Amino acid sequence: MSERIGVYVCHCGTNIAGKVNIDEVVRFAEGLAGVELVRDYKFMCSDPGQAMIQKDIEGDLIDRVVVASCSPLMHENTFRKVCERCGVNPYLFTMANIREQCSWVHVDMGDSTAKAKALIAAAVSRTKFLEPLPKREVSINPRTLVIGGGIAGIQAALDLAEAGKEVVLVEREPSIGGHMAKFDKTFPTLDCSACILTPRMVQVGQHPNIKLMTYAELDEVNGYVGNFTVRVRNKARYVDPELCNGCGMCWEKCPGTRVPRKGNVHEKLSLGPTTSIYMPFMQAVPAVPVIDSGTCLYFQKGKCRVCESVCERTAIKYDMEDTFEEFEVGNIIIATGFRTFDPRVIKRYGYGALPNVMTSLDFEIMNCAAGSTSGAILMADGSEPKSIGIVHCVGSRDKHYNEHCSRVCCMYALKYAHLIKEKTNAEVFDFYIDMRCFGKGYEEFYDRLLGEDVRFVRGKVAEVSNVPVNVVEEGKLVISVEDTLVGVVRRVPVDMVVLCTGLESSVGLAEVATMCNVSVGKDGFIIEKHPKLGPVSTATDGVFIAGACQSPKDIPDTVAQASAASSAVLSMITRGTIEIESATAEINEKKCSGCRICNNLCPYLAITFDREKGVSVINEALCKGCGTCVAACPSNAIKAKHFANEQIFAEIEGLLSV
Amino acid sequence: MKYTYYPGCSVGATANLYQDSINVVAPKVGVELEELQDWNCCGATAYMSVKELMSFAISARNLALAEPFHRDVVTPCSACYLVLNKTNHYFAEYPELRKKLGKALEAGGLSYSGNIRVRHLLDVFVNDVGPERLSELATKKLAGLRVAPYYGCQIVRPEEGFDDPDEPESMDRLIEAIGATCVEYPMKAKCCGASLMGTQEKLALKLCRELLANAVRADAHCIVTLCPLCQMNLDVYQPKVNGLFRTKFNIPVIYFTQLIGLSLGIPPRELGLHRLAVKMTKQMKDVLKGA
Amino acid sequence: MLEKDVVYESTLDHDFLDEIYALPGGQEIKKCIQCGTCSGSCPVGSVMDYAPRKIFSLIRAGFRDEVLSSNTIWFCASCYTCAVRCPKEIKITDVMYALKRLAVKEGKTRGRKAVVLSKNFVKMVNKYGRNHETELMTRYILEAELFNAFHFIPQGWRLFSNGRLPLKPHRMKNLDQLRRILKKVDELGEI
Amino acid sequence: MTFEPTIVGFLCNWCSYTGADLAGTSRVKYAANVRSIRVMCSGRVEPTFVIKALYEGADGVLIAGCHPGDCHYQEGNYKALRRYRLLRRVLPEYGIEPERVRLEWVAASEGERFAKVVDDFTDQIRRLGPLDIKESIAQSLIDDVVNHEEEATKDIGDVNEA
Repeated sequence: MSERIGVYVCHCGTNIAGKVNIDEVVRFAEGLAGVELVRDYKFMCSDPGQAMIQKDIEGDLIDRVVVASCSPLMHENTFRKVCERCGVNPYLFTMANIREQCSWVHVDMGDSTAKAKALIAAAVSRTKFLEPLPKREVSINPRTLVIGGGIAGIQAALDLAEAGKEVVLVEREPSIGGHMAKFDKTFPTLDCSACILTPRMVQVGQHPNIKLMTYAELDEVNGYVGNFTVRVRNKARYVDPELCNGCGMCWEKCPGTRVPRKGNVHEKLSLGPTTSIYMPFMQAVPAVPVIDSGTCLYFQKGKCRVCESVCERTAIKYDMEDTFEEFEVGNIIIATGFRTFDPRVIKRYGYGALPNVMTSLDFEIMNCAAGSTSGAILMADGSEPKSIGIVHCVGSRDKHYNEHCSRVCCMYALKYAHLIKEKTNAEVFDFYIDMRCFGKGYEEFYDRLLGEDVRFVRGKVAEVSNVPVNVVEEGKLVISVEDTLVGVVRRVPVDMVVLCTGLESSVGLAEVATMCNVSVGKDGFIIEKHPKLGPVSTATDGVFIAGACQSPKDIPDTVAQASAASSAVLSMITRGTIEIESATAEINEKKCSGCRICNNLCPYLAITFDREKGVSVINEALCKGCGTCVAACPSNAIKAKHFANEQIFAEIEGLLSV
Repeated sequence: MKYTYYPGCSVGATANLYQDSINVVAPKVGVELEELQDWNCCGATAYMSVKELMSFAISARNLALAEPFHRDVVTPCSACYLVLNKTNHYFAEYPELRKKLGKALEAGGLSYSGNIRVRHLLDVFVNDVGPERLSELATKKLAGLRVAPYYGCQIVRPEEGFDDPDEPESMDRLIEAIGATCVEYPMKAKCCGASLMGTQEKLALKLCRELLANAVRADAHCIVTLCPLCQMNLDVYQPKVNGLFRTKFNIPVIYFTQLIGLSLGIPPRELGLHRLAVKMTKQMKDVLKGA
Repeated sequence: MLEKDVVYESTLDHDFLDEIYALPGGQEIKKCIQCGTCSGSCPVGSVMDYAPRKIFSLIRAGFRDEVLSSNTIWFCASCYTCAVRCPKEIKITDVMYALKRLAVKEGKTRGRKAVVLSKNFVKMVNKYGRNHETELMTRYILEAELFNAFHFIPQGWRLFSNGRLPLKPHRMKNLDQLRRILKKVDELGEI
Repeated sequence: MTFEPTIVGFLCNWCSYTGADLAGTSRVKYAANVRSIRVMCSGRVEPTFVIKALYEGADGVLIAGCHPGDCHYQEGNYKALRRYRLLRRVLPEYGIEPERVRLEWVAASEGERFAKVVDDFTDQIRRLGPLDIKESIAQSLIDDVVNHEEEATKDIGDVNEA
C-alpha cells in the first residue's frame, strides 16, 4: 500500500507527557508500516499544532493523519476540519486516545507508554484501510420544539419567537408557569414572583410565533438534527379552549372535590379552586380549566353535569378524547425542570405522619398571597406558630437519596426565615450543614438574615419526634440535632417544621431523554455535551437543554441557560444547513442473499426490501450508522462505512501487535 | 417450610423463655427448625471489639457448617442475626477478607462460598408464614390487648434488611393479625443500651426508662420484643429502673413468639411466661381472659 | 488539654487518619462532612467525651491519644443508628470497633469496664465455643466490679429464681476445629 | 512475576466510551490491560471481532454498551446481548473458557464503574491465565458462530441478566 500517514503525538502539556514517554512513543511510531513521519508537540489542538499538520499535508508529505492525543469526543472534529481545510478527506483521519483512556487512568509510566504504543499502532493500522467518504449535509427546519413551560421553556420560547422563528411549546400541566408560578417571593431580592412571571406567560400565550400546547405530552420523536418529526399527545381536558372564556362559573358551582375541603389547613393547601373542574392557579395561561376525571362526579358516578349546565359558552365536552398532533421541527430544547424530593421516605423526619411537618413546596403555596391561606403562615389547626424549625439538606447531599447539593435550598431557606419573621412573631431556628450563598446578592442576603434574629444551628437534623421528655416539650415537635459548633446535642421544641427538600429531575425526564436520544446521569439529570464548554448542548445534535433538567438551578441561572439554548438554536437556524456523519451502512447488492434478517433489525426502519431485485436496500438519509445490521448480515453483504470489518480487523491487529 | 436453626447462646440461658415459646409455636405455624449441629457463638459485639478477623472467622464457621443443607439460616436473636449477616455481607464485599476467611476455614476442614441467607425468626414469621396465615391459626384472638411493639436496634440495622431501620412495622402486622392492638410507639427502634447494662449501668437504665415510659404513656399492657438482650434489660432491670428513677413501672416484656403462642391457645407455662421477672399483670391477664 | 493551649502541629499524628482509613469499613471516613447526624442520633452521645462527629474531626486533625483514650469508643452500644443515617454512608460502628481494637492493642484501656467484659467474652467463646452467661457475669464482676458486686445480686437472683441462669455451660463438641480456625487467623494476622 | 493479560475492549461510542472518558477526566485509576476500540454501538460487535482478537493474542475481550433501554440506537445493546450469549455457549466447545468474554453495561455517567469493570475483568483473566488458540480453531469457531447468527437474532428473554 502506498498510504503515507503522518502521526502526531500530543504532550497535552504534562497531561500526557507526564505519564507517557513521548520520545519512546515517537521512535516506536516511526517504525510502523505506512508511517511517513512522526511529530510531537506540546498542544496539538493549538494553532501551531494544527499548522504542523497543515504544512505536512500541503507539502505533500502525507495523505492520511493520525493524532494521538485526547478523546475523539473532545477533538475529533477539530482535526477533521484541519484535514478538510487542506484537501484531505476528513474520514482519512484517526485519533488515538492516549489521554482520557491512558495517561489519566494509569499509574505506572511503563504501562501507560506501552498502552499508548498499542493505541497508536491500532490507529495507524486502521488508517491504512480508511476510505474517503462524501460530505453529508442536511437543511435545518427553522421551527423549534420546546419541552416544558416553566420559566426555562418560557424564556427560550420567547427568545426564539421574538427572533421571528416558530416555536411549539409543550407543557404537560394545564398551564404554563412551572414551579415559579407557585412562589410568592423570590430570593434574594424578594420581588414578587407572579409580578415578573405573569407578563411573560401572557406574552407566550399571545405570541403569533408560539404554538402553545398545554396539558400535552411528548409522545414520539423521530428523525435527526434539522429534521425531527415529533408527535405530541393532547390530553383530554374536557373543556374546549376555543369556546371557554375563563369566566369561572364552572368551578364555582362544581360539587366535586379535588383537594379535600374538610382537612386541616395544611391538607387543604391549594393555589387554585379545590373543585374537580379547576385551574391550577388563577393567572393560568391559557385561562382554561380542566376536569380532573379522577374526582369528577360525572366521570366517577355518571351523574352531575353541573359545569355543563352552567357554562354559557357550551365549552364543556365530556366526550373529549386524547388527540395526537405531529410537527416537523429542526431543533429541540428540553426544559422539563425538576421535582422536589418526597421526604416521606425519611421516616425519622415525620413528614406525612406528624402534623405540622411540611415540605418547602407546601410552605411556598401557603406563603402565596393567592393561595388558600392568603399567604398567612399557619399551623395545621389554623393558629399562628410560635416557633418554626427550618431543616436544610432534606434529600440532598445524602448518599441514600441524592448525592448532589440542590443549590437553591440554602437560599430559599433564608427566604423562608425572612418571611416568617416578617409575617409572624415566631422564633425561627435554621438547621444547616453548610450555608451556600454563591450568587449575586446571596451572601448579602444571608448577612441580612443574620441580623434578623434567626437562630442558626449548624448541624444536620437527626430526627423530628413528638415524644416529649419534659414539660416544655409536651405537644411540640422536637428536633434532635447536634449543634456542631458548640459540640452538644440539642433538643429544640418547635410548633412547625419546614423540610427544605432537594431538587430531583422531573418525573418522566428519563422517557423524554430516551425519546430525544440523550443520556441522563446517575443523578437523574441530563448529561450535557461538555460540563464547561457545552452546557446547553447534548451528545445528540439538535437537542439542547435549559434549566433544572440539567442540574438544580436557581431562576437567574435557568433564564441564562434558556437564553443560551435559544441562541444556540438560532445559530443553527441561521446557518441553514449542518454536516452530519457520513459513516452509514451500505448493502452490496451482489452479495445480498435477500434473507431480510436486517430489515427487522434496523431501529430506524432505514432498510427496506426491494422485491424486484430481491435484495435489501438502505435509505441513507435514515441510517444512523449503528452497524447492527452489519453485524447481523450472514452473507457479509452490508458494509459499515468507516467501521468496516477490514478496518476493525486492522485495528485489532495493530492493538495486539505491541 | 424447613430452616437451619441457629439458636445463639442467650436462648440457652437468660432467654430460655424465648426458646420455650419457639419450641411450641414454630411447629404449630408450620415452621420446621432443624438446629445446626455443633454451632458456635457468633461473637456478638464483644468479640468484634477485640479481634476482628477472628470474630468474622468464628461467625463464618457457622455459615460454613450450614451451607451443605442449602436452607436459610434462621436465628431468633438480633445480635446473632446482625453478626452472621454482616459476615455474609462483608464476605461478599471485601475480597481480601474473603480470601483470609477461606484460609481460616480451610484450617478447620471447612469451606464457605457465600450462598447462605441469614434471616431473623421474625422475618420468617412475617414473610414466610405471613399475617394472613397467623390470623387463620389464631384460635384465641387477643382483642383488647394493647401492645407496644419493640424492635430494638440490631434487627433492622445496619444492612439493608427486611424492614425500615427507623420505623419498622413488620411485627406490627403480626400483632394486629392475631387481634391485639399496636399502640403508637415511636421508640420502637431505639436502643435499650444492650451490653452497656453491664458496663455503664446508669446510662443503660436511662435508655430503658424512656422505653418503658413511652410504652406506659401509650397505655400498653405489655411490650413485645424479639431480642434476648432487649428483653433482659427491660424485664430483669425494670425494678432497678424503678429504684433509680423513682418510677413505678410494672409492665411485662414478652417475646413475640410468646404473644403468638397465647393467640394459639397455648398455656402460658408452656410458653415460658412464668420465667418473666416482671410477671404478667392482672390487667393483662384479665384482658387475655376476656379475649 | 485541648482547649487550653495552642495545639502545635508537631504534637499531632498526621498518619492517624490514613491508619483508620486503611481499616475495613474505614474507607469512607475521609468523606465526613461534619454534619452531626451521627451525634444527634446517638443514644449515648450525651455522655461521651466526644460524640462521634467530633471523633472524626479529631482523627482528621491527628489527635491520636485523645481519640484512643476517649470513653466514646467504649460507650458505643453498636446500635448502628448513626451508620444507617450517615449521609455519606460511613460505617461509623465499624470505625468504632476499629478504634476499640486499636486502643486495646496500644493499651489505652485503663479502667474501661467494657474491655474487661469483651475480653472475658472472648475467653468464654474460646473456652466453650459458646458464651456461658453465668460465668461471664461472674468473671466480669470479679474483675471490674468487685466492690460493687452486691449491686448485681438482685438481677442475678431474678434470673436465677426464674430458671434463667444455668450453672453449667453449653459446650460445643468440635472445639478443636474452632481452635484450628482461630490459630490460622492468628497466623494470617488481623486485617 | 504475575501474568499480565492483554484484553481488547469494544466500547460503544455513546455510553461506554464516554464513560471510559469520564473515568479519565475524573482521574480514576485502573488496570492498563484493556485496550479499547471504539464502535458506534455494541450491536456492531460481531462475534468474529471477538474471535479475531482472541486469535491475534488477546487473553480476554470486554464488550461494553449502554444499559438496557438506554441504547443510543434504541436496541443495539439487546442485539449485542444475544450475540454474547451465543458466543458464551459456543466457546467452551472449542476449549475456551467463556469467562474470557464479558459483556457489561456502562453508562456515560459511570466512569467509576468502568474502572471497576476493567479491574475486575482483568483480575478474572489473570486468574484464567494466558490464552493461545490455533488458527484452525479460530476459523471453525468463526464458521460456527456465523451459522448461528440467525438464531442470535431471535427473540430474547431477560435483558438484565448480563
